[in-house]
Amino acid sequence: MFKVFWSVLHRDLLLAVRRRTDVLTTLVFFVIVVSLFPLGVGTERAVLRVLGPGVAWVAALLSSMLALERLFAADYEDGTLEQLLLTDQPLVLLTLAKIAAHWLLTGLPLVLIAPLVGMQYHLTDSAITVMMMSLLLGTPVLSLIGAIGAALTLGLRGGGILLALLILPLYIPVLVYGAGAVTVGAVALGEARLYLTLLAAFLVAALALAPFACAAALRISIE
Amino acid sequence: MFKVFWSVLHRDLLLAVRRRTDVLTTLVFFVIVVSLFPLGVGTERAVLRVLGPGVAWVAALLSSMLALERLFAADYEDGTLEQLLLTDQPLVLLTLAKIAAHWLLTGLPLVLIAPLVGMQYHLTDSAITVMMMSLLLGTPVLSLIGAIGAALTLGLRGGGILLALLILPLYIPVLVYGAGAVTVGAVALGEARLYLTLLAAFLVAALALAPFACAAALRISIE
Amino acid sequence: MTKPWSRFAAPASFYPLTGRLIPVFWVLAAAFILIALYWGFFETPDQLGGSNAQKGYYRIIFIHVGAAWMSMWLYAMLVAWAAVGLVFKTRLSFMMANAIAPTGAIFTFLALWTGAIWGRPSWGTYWDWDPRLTSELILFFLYIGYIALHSAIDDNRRADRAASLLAIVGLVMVPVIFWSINCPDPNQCAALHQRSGLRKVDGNILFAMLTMTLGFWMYSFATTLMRVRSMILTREAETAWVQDLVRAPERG
Amino acid sequence: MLQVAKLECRRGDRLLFCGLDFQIEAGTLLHVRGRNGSGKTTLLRILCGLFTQDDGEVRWKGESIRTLAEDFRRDLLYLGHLNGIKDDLTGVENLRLATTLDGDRVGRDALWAALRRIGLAGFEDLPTRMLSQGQKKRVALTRLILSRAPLWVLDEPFTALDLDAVNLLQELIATHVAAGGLAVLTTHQTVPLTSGQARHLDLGA
Amino acid sequence: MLQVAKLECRRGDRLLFCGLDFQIEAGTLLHVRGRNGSGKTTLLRILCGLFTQDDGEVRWKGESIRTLAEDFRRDLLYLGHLNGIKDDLTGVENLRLATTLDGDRVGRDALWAALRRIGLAGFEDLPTRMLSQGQKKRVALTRLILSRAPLWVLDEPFTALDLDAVNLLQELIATHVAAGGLAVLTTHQTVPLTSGQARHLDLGA
Amino acid sequence: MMTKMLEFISQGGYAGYVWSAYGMTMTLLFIETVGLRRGNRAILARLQRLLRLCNAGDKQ
Ligand code: HEM
Ligand SMILES: Nc1ncnc2c1ncn2[C@@H]1O[C@H](COP(=O)(O)OP(=O)(O)OP(=O)(O)O)[C@@H](O)[C@H]1O
Ligand SMILES: Nc1ncnc2c1ncn2[C@@H]1O[C@H](COP(=O)(O)OP(=O)(O)OP(=O)(O)O)[C@@H](O)[C@H]1O
Ligand SMILES: [Mg+2]
Ligand SMILES: [Mg+2]
Repeated sequence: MFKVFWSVLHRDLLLAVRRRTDVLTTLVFFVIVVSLFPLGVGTERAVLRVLGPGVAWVAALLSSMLALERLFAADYEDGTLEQLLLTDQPLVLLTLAKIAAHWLLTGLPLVLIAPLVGMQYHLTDSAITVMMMSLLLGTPVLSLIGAIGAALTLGLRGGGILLALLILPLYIPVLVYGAGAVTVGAVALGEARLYLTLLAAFLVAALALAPFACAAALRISIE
Repeated sequence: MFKVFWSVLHRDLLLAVRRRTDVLTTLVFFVIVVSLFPLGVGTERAVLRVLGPGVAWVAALLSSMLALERLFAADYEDGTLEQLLLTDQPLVLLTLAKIAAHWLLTGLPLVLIAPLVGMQYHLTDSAITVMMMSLLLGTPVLSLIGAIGAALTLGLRGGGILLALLILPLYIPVLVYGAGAVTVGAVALGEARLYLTLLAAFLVAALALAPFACAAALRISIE
Repeated sequence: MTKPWSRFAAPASFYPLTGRLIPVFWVLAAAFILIALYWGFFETPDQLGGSNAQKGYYRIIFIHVGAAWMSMWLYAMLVAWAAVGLVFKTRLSFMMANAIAPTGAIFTFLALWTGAIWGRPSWGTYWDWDPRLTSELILFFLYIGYIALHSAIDDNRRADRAASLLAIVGLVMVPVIFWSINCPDPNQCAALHQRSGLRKVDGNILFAMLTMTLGFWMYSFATTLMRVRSMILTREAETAWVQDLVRAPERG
Repeated sequence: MLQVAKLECRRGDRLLFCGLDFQIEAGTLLHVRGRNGSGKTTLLRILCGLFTQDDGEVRWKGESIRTLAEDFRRDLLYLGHLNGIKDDLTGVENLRLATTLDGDRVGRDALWAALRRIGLAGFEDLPTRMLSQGQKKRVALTRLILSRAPLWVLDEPFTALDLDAVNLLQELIATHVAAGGLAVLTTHQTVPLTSGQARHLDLGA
Repeated sequence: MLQVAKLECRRGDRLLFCGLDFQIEAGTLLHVRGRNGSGKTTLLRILCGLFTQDDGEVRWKGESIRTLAEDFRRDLLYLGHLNGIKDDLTGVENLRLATTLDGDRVGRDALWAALRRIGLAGFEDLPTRMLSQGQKKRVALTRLILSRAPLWVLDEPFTALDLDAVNLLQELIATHVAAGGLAVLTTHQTVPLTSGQARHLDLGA
Repeated sequence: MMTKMLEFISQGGYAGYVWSAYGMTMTLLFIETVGLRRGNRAILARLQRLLRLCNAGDKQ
């Protein structure tokens, strides 16, 4: 059982190591999007401070979503997904392994780079801490929900942008509470506790439900 | 000569008609991204008014870029690109036709929907006019420059995000002058003239150079 | 899926049944809407006084409220049919879900449109990021997502099931989304119902509004059923009963 | 063992087959024949449970494959048009993953030996991206050497292979069938194997 | 006509061939043979100018194909592993586009007739997405019926085709060669055509 | 009569708002209805054509 989980996880990480750029690109995309705004909006500190949390979270949403497009697509195109569906292992587990690998490769790096964003937007230290925590709790939810969309749009032409259309609205709660936490957290860490608790609750719910939906979606899409 | 230009253009438009959603999705993606920001940043009118031009332009950048990913990819995967390269027609012309189709399908709709964004961000009427004009001049530049990136990343795994990395930095001048024009245009239409002239200059330069670079990139990528 | 009644019998008997129902719905829809229009324009006061002072433009209410309600009701019905389809694997329910979507999207758009127009004279702006407005916008995106996914997939069977799964996921997420928009600050969720829908309004206004909504309901039934009929025809083109049906007008 | 009852399938608006009935026992090779577009690939995918028929049932050891689900999949090995190997992994890595997922434990040496047997000596630890079409196909076929599944479903396994490889593959299938396995395959090429002791199923286009 | 001089090519760190010299005249069929991975596809792509050799030159009518560029491509028809047809367009639309780009004007009826000849009657105006593997391949091959290019380069054209289609294709190639055309092809299948009057080129793996 | 009409049309000075809202509503509903009728007819016509072709094929 866990052997299978590990071997799929290991495979995906190994593939990422082979093409190191994939991990890097999500990260760099995030940084670029974040850096574009001051160019479009202007560089007044007061404005930037208000903008910071929202921009960082929208950028996280977008980069998570972009990376999701390839979550199952590569496996679908070369036929390995078909083979995964034909193993005698529970598909939910395989799906979860793939989502886990995806988060490790694209969500976790965002958490680690968050302080950089904080600096770019002149956020306070406590806001930066809250931002890291909210990303840590929120990005797995993005991966989990997004995986459903990725499975549904598998193999469709124009999949990337269709995926965006399907899942960005579903990301809204995470965005609202994630960005909300950071905004509130600018004053004091404690203020954000409620927000973070809510994000944690989302995470638990998503962990319990999303893999099943995703497995069902995969079965539908492979036909 | 023009027969070929038309027949490639016609083919791409026909393909878009077959999958009508493709056009729609770019547009809706733009609208969604624009609508996400107020949810993350807060809904104060004064803040939104400052944000508006930047957000609209960043969203235009992103949706143009996302759509670009499929510009050559589909043709590459099914081998039609190979066949295009083997015709006795000048490749530059074929490339230009594909870019033109792409802009008609993804750039032009953004121009038309711009007033909506203006309303969402409480922009003044003159700002909205300037926004439409700047998008009209700027989005073809995005398509032209982006096409080079799309050609270079052809067939690479994780191409979407790699593409973002390559071309978003190149988009910066357009972003700066596009968003700048709108910000300045909020006061009076005339103020934005200089910005718009610059955008027009970009467009002319891109039209003259980009198709060649793009054709060269295609030849490299197909090997 | 293998049960015969769910595969052929249902569409085959459903088709003629709807053929008889649709005209009834059309007539009812036209009647209700006309009555509502008449009542709305001629039997109601020219302006609202008092606390919610509104000039002539308040007449938008008759379509605005109906459209907004329909947009939500139709989404609920869509999800219900989708769920039935996934659980019982009946083709007709998928078709029903799919047929509701465009009408739902139209009403959502109308709620947004009429609301925006009303907002201009009333609030001085076409758009504001008020929770209710934002929710309606998100609902519009959800409709578009459903439609886009369905039409992006060529294989009807896959399209039905994929889009239905999306609708179910929506069912789980929609309350969360709406609640998060309504209550961006979890410390102060009391402000949830800042504008209660129907306060003391003139009975005539209420009558016109409700009649219009009823008309919209009838209209939705009619369009949905018509769309289902088209779908049945295209999807079951090979079956004997469709062929008979097609042959019938030729003979007659 | 494998039984197909009243199978019906339509794609687009064409009826591919209806009322298809057959049964194959252990030790049988079934060659599904038919013109281009007659529905061979579709039938094979239905047999694996990758595609859902419009009517009828596929049974394995007397039970529907839908209810058996994972128990059926344990007994099955399917190789389709797509090779099902990851371009960026080497042949050995691909095989290790495939065998782990099949629930087998195969040692490192066995993997190398299998790859060498299929004629990929010297290519074992190259990313399969760098292999030619036929070599990629060989990597996929190596699973046949290592598999212990009784039912093989092979969609045009001979394409892109050179003569040596075709012979080896025939031998593998023959051995599998002789040892009491079942194999269902399609191919347009005439190979001795299929003109020999095989049973045939003809799908009319 | 087509002349190859001192061609050398390496992929990865393997030398595929070096010092390859040959020349074929009008009215010749060249069958490139070799084991999987011996470099047939690579050679064919070099002949078309889609891949760049490490050394040596390919000449058409005495001039290097690099300098000829578009003039060479006008004389060339290449069909590779990929079919080069758009999934969302119908067979007719695909062909119309292909012929326009080749610079030919082919009427509507000729297109339909060609498709019917290749055995796709009834499928002419379906999106090719809905066709089986062999049917897709047939759509691509229809270009051979309509083409007037003297040089055909075909990479495994017989895969996925059923017997009827294989025979038709052989006939097409034979006619083309008899009429003074050139054809270079690879295939692992033994078909009468290639064992007949064809010249052979063996690439050692 | 005329003035009453005009008065009605002007909607107390808010004609633009009221009529664009009602106009859009009625237009969309109308378009949907017409589109549906057309679609239905087109499908029936196509099926009939197919059937005729089929019959013609049988006779040959
Ligand atoms: C969930 C969707 C909606 C529902 C259920 C809804 C319902 C209502 C109701 C019942 C009223 C009349 C009573 C009142 O004033 O509270 C109303 C008024 C109004 N609605 Fe909506 N509406 C919805 C969406 C929208 C949207 C999307 C907009 C704008 C784009 C909008 C703009 C307005 C305006 C401007 C008024 C007049 C309020 C005033 O000035 O008193 N509504 N709505
Ligand atoms: N992208 C690549 N990178 C590095 N090496 C490659 C690449 N593609 C192919 N090769 C190597 O080049 C050699 C020749 O490949 P090619 O595809 O030309 O063979 P082929 O003769 O067409 O084989 P087949 O009969 O299997 O189609 C192979 O040994 C392969 O390992
Ligand atoms: N995605 C699809 N949508 C609709 N129809 C399809 C689709 N794929 C295949 N078909 C149709 O189904 C029929 C059978 O296809 P299938 O791939 O099973 O044929 P096949 O016997 O494997 O042919 P081949 O020998 O060419 O591989 C074909 O007539 C084809 O037109
Ligand atoms: Mg097949
Ligand atoms: Mg080859």
